[in-house]
Amino acid sequence: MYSDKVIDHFTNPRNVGEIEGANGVGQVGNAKCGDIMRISLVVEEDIIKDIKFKTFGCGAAVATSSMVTEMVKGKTLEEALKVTNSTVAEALGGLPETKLHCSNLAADAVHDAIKNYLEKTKV
Amino acid sequence: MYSDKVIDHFTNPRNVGEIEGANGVGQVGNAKCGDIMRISLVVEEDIIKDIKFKTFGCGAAVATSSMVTEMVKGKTLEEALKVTNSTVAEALGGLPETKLHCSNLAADAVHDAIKNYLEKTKV
Amino acid sequence: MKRIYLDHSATTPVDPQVAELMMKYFVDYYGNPSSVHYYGREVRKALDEARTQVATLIGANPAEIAFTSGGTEADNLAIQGAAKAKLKKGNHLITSAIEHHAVLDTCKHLGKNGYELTILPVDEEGIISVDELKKAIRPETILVSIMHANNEVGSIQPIEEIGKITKQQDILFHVDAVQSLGKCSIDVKAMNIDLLTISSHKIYGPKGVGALYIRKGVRVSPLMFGGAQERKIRSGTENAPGIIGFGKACELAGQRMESERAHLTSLRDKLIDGIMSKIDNVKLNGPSGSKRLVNNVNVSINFIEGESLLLSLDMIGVAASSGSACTSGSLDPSHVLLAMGLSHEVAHGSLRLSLGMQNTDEDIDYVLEELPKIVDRLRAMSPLYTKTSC
Amino acid sequence: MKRIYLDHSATTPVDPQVAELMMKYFVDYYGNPSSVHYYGREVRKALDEARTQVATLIGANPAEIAFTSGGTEADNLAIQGAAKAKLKKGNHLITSAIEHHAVLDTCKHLGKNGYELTILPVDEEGIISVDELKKAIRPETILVSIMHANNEVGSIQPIEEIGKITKQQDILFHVDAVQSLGKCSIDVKAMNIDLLTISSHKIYGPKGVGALYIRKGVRVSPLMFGGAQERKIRSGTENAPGIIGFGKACELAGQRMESERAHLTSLRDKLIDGIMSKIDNVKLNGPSGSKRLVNNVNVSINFIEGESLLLSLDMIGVAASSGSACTSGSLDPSHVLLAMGLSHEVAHGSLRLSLGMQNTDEDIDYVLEELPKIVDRLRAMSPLYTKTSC
Ligand SMILES: Cc1ncc(COP(=O)(O)O)c(C=O)c1O
Ligand SMILES: Cc1ncc(COP(=O)(O)O)c(C=O)c1O
Repeated sequence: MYSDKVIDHFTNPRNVGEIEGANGVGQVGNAKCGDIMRISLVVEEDIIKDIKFKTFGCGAAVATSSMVTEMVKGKTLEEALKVTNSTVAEALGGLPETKLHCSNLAADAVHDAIKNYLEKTKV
Repeated sequence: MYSDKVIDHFTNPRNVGEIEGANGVGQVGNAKCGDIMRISLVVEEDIIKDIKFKTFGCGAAVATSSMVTEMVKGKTLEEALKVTNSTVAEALGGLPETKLHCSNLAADAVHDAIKNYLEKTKV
Repeated sequence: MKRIYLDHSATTPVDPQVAELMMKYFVDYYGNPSSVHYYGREVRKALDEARTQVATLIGANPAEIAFTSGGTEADNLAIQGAAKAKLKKGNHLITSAIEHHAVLDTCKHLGKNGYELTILPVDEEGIISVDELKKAIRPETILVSIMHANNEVGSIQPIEEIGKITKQQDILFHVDAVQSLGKCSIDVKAMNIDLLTISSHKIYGPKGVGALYIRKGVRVSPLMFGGAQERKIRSGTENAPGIIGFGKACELAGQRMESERAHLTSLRDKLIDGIMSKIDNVKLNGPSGSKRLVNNVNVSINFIEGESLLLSLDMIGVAASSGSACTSGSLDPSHVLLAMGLSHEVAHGSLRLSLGMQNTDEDIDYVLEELPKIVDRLRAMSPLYTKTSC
Repeated sequence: MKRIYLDHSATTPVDPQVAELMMKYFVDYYGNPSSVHYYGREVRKALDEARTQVATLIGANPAEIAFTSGGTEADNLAIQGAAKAKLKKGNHLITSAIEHHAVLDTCKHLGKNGYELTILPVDEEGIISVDELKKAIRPETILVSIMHANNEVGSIQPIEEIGKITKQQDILFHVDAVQSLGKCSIDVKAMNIDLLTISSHKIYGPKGVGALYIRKGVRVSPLMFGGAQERKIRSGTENAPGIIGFGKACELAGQRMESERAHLTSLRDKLIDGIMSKIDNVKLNGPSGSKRLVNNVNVSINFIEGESLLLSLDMIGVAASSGSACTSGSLDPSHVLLAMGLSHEVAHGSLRLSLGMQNTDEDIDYVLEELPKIVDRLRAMSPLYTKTSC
């Protein structure tokens, strides 16, 4: 059902955890629907220097979370905002049909964290 | 489906044919319903001296015809009239449920032949 | 005793390759295909492959196949399901007098429950008239159900012609192809078929498995509710080994079709010619030549009754079937033979010999040798037969 | 990798004895049981024996068994069939909130099509209240459908008590015994059951076969029309090898029941105790002791999601299942767990380990060794978990 890449990211998830001194934090989903993704990141000079995730959810949810952190780490905010849920799914070699909606929100979580960073720095 | 006795009587039917100088002939059934039994017999001094059958019908029809000829041959008419379709079926070790009605008319054919004999001799 | 099986239209043996494959899914890969784990995933993959194998044989897409428990369920799902789903559009159904009971009795049931039913007659060869079909169509006609090849007399219906008409008039077209699968080429797209019934145990696959092809976009209401398998069209834990076996049987049938058609046609014609020349007072039921299913022989042998013929054949090791009332499970002989205009008497004496992959020329020789003796013996016993009747 | 199958409630492997027997009927005795000839007769005999084997396991007469394509079809036949046959008497149905979808969705379908439906709630152990059932009965109640043992949490319902009530009030009583067959003793007569659903693939028989017990004198309308097999209740060429395999599986299940009950209960309790003591923030779902199915373990492991738990277990060779939405095929987690009052969050983290004949003490040791590590790893990844949450 899952591609090898999904299984790889599920088994050895990259960048798990929470960054103590994060300057941007985002969260999407809720426990009721079965998926929560939390992203914390450190932005320096418009570049995502560090990023970590914590995820409650199925295999797809964990794998997309892991994949998105790899995809945006070291990128500018502008580049990171171009990464969408579907580009994440693509990078993983596709996801099962039933997983495309509810479990594929990792890019949204990153965008949410960037928004949080931007709001904070605006102030 | 059929008992060994039925198969035996079907494979080696007793008393097949038509008696040239029969003094009683009976027939039941019709080709439409798929079973016809014709009995011809020779009665001498109230005793069935000879009997033969011809039957168009299924295995049960043939076997009951054969069996009934054996059962009544040498018997008095009174005794022969006591042989019923169900005693024939019993003598064969039973018949499949679906065969109990339409294909089990051999005793009726014998009775019909006896009636025919009695009518003839009355005249 | 040598045994010769000539009842392939009733059911076929399972091909050893198919049986072996199924075995694997009984004892090794036995998971529920809905499961997330290894056992489920392995089965899911094999099911997907089976779906493709089945679809390929009839020119469909895998997503258009819904697996069922057999031809009967597929016929019921097609007809009950389409009738229900289309009730807003109309309530008139058309079928033929020679359909299998799975179609005919389902249509008759609907005919007593709010639907209107037209049952088309057939000619003496067992073929419907396309003109009569055209005339039967009404504005409220929602479904035409006509079988591809008849299971008793092997008559092949003008499916392409019907498909053009139903397509033009936007009426659903269901075809029962249980007997033709693997013997006639079927292309649901080219033939404009919306719903097609097939069954595994007639093509050397296991019993208890069938499929309904449902053209993309066509809706049928389910017969059963439950775990929402087969895209909710057919709930119930998938009979995975059965389906996988059916898939393999379809693959093999596709590979063998051409050579089997030649093999069966040659045996069939030899058998028909032999019977007609060796036995008097015999009638071939159904058409001859290309309008006849390649493996079907059906004759009426006058003055004798079908079941006693079958018993006699069985005693010499030959397995066959008959349309006699005694074997039809009802009080009347075959509705197919009656619809073709045969009298009850003649219908009672019908004999179907349906050929298969394993049959040989020697089998036919044996039957042609023995059958006349049996007929003689039974006729000698028959009150209907006199030597002069020929 | 060593593989441990703990998903026997989803499906079981086919017992090698059963598979071997079936093989014979695939390739040697392959006839259609309706046929007059040798091939048909041999199969008919074996079918009759299978019917007796199945009947014996549940205390029924062979003539009261109708074979179907599985539990789902049997549930649908019982409920749709009885509802239709009894419509003159009334139109009210009663079922429970924790039934299998094959029962619940069939009842809900009827509830939208002219019938009235009461869905009884369950307590936190997943058991219905007999008092509430009594209160729900109306003059127009025609059918009560309550499962014997629940497939997710193993709760056993008070079937005897319900049977007394329905008998007294002359209401049909249908019981889905798919999970309890072979694990609890069942006596349809003593329990006053009118209709009982069973399925082969949960007791080491083949998939795609089931049966409905129909008490003598009870009428159900058929779902399908056709060749009038199974006394017209279920048309379609009989899946003879499947039915024969099911019969054998029933015979074996009867012979093994007592020893298996002991074996499974001991493994079950060891597994439950181990999980409860080794992992914090865990909740046992369903009752304990004799009200629980002997082979069922179901726990909610807080802060983690079921499917990722299953994937992690699968990677170490353990096959299990979950009521998480990601595995239920719908957007909501298990309707059973929700009906028992669990929150969505807790239901998402449920894990079902269902034991079988082949499982050993070592299997349980392995799971108890590995599961806590997996839980730790997934909790470390979870935004819901903080070390202090216990
Ligand atoms: C033409 C036709 N339709 C339908 C069926 C029913 O299929 P099944 O036996 O798989 O239920 C059969 C065979 O029995 C058949 O010959
Ligand atoms: C309680 C219960 N009822 C019905 C079914 C359906 O049976 P089947 O899978 O044979 O269709 C199942 C299993 O899937 C079940 O566990």
